[in-house]
Amino acid sequence: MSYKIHLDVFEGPVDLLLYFIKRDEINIYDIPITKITRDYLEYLDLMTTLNLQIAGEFVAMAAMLMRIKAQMLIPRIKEAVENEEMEDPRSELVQRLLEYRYFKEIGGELQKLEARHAGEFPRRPDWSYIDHDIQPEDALSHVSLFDILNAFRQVMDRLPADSVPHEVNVESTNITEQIDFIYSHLNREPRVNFSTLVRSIRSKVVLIVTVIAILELMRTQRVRVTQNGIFDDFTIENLEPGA
Amino acid sequence: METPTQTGVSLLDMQIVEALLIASDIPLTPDRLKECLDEGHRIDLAGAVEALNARYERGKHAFYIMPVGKGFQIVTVNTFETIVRNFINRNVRARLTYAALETLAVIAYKQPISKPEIERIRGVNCSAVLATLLERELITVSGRAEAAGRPLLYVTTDEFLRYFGLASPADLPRTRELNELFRTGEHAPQDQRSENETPLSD
Amino acid sequence: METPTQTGVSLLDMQIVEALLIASDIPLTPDRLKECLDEGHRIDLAGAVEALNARYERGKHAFYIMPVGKGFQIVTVNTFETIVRNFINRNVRARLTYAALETLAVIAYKQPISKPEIERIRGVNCSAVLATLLERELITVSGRAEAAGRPLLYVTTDEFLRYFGLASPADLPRTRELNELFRTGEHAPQDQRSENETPLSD
Repeated sequence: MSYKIHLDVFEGPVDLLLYFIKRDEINIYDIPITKITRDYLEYLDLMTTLNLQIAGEFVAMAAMLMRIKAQMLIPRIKEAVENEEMEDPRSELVQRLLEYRYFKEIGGELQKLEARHAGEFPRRPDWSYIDHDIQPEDALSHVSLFDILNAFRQVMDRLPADSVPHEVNVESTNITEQIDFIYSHLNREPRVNFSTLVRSIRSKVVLIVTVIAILELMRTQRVRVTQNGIFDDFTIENLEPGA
Repeated sequence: METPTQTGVSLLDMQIVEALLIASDIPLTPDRLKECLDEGHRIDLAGAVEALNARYERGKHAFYIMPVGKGFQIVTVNTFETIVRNFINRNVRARLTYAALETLAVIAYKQPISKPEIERIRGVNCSAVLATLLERELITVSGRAEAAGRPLLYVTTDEFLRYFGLASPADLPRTRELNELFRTGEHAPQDQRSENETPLSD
Repeated sequence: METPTQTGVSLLDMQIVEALLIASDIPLTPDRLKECLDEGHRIDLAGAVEALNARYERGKHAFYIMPVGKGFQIVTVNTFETIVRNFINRNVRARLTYAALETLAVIAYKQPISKPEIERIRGVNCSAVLATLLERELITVSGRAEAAGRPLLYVTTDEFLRYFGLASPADLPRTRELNELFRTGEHAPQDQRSENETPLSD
């Protein structure tokens, strides 16, 4: 029954193993691998019974435990380990457990520090009494790489769905134009990467129309689109070279 | 605050006013003070300020509470104006503004890029910001565009790389990386559980 | 500052330090202080801070000077957390989740560290947690790893030190020596939980 209480409090598989180790007062350097594997799998079963989704990392850990268990069962390996001729199959796991436990403890210490200091607020001066033209709300006290990327993202997000009025004529396009645009690339080389194709496109509308144009070319089998991985760039291949 | 106050304002009330004045960069007005206090708790703001100022003066502190409009704020005494001004010029005035950061970001990711193109992307005039960035040597002119009017093209400098601790412009984070990072984060920063339950994709 | 200082720091020097601390929203470091002083004028910053803090405490002030990294910053005492939070509209800023604290611990000790490495240690996906920590400015991107895929590297910030009241990364709670723990291929000592409890430096 105690499992149920703890069902959703584990940060991950390593955390779960540490729970068993603490509960059963197991010596972390001499883990009874058969027992802990059984407990672990029972826990996964329980999660399944309760229709809880088992994350991939829990499954990966189960595989690791079973592999270690199998190795421990081979008598020759067992003997070699005892004679210190061979590394204990459990050592990688022990290392992970120790490392994780270490950071878990520090996390707990940080929580205590947070409780002590999160209620302390730093001085926030208004410099206008010294100089009227300093606007603290605009000035960035520390700028990191992350800030620069975030700024870029915000500018790009702000890029109008339709550009400002006087640019509409330049920006607005239609599928035919974008098909021509795609062919302007395909006439130079038989294949073009999507990322290369759209590199110069700065407007969301044009981008969307370009994608529609590619779909149209695919539908009419004038191009073939291939992709290596799910999140990879894709390649557009001209099926009618010279057309 | 060694001795009890003589203005009838309690030590606690004086501390509350002092804490708010220290932590805020906008003036503390009676209305704003009232909003922070528990129902029924009233503080005589002007009285508290008077008592605090008396102590600051007696203690020869380097700051006092100055009335601003209907409110109050903590400022340094003018004996130290020169040194404070010097500090602000070096450490505050030299800061990048958000406008500068945004312009820098556009140049970093789209370089080489012309002013008309930067302004098209940002949607605002960028002359002053470009001047600041040039002056701080975070950007430089690399040549001229082929486009009409042959506008100057801007690129980031070695100083830019040094400032952000980059080995090369290729080390700039990709938008994809940020999107990936924020794909789940954006919707759940306050939520205790959802923060760590996403399974590993690999 | 009713009585003369006992730390050997003059009243004027204490006042200068106090003025700069009041006028600054970033930690006052020895370098930043030195830049503002006249040629030949030296101030023992740590000594001045100690003397000032003694006075603030004796006077029951609502603030004190906290060491942050290599410098010092004025912060309000936590007695007034709720009221200050109300005033500066940061009442939505929740405490960090356990996942966030644990991730911060990993980054603090292993910095600069990439996301895959953090996930290897924690055993779970960390995208959402990293987004939260970035957004709260407790960590930042410092560059890229040389490893395959050149992942972004994360480090803790000054805000991290301030948030947890740490004077420097060296003051992080240390349950046992990292090197000893992660030394591989040697016979590990028996489980030594009791050795972990080295008290916090403060």
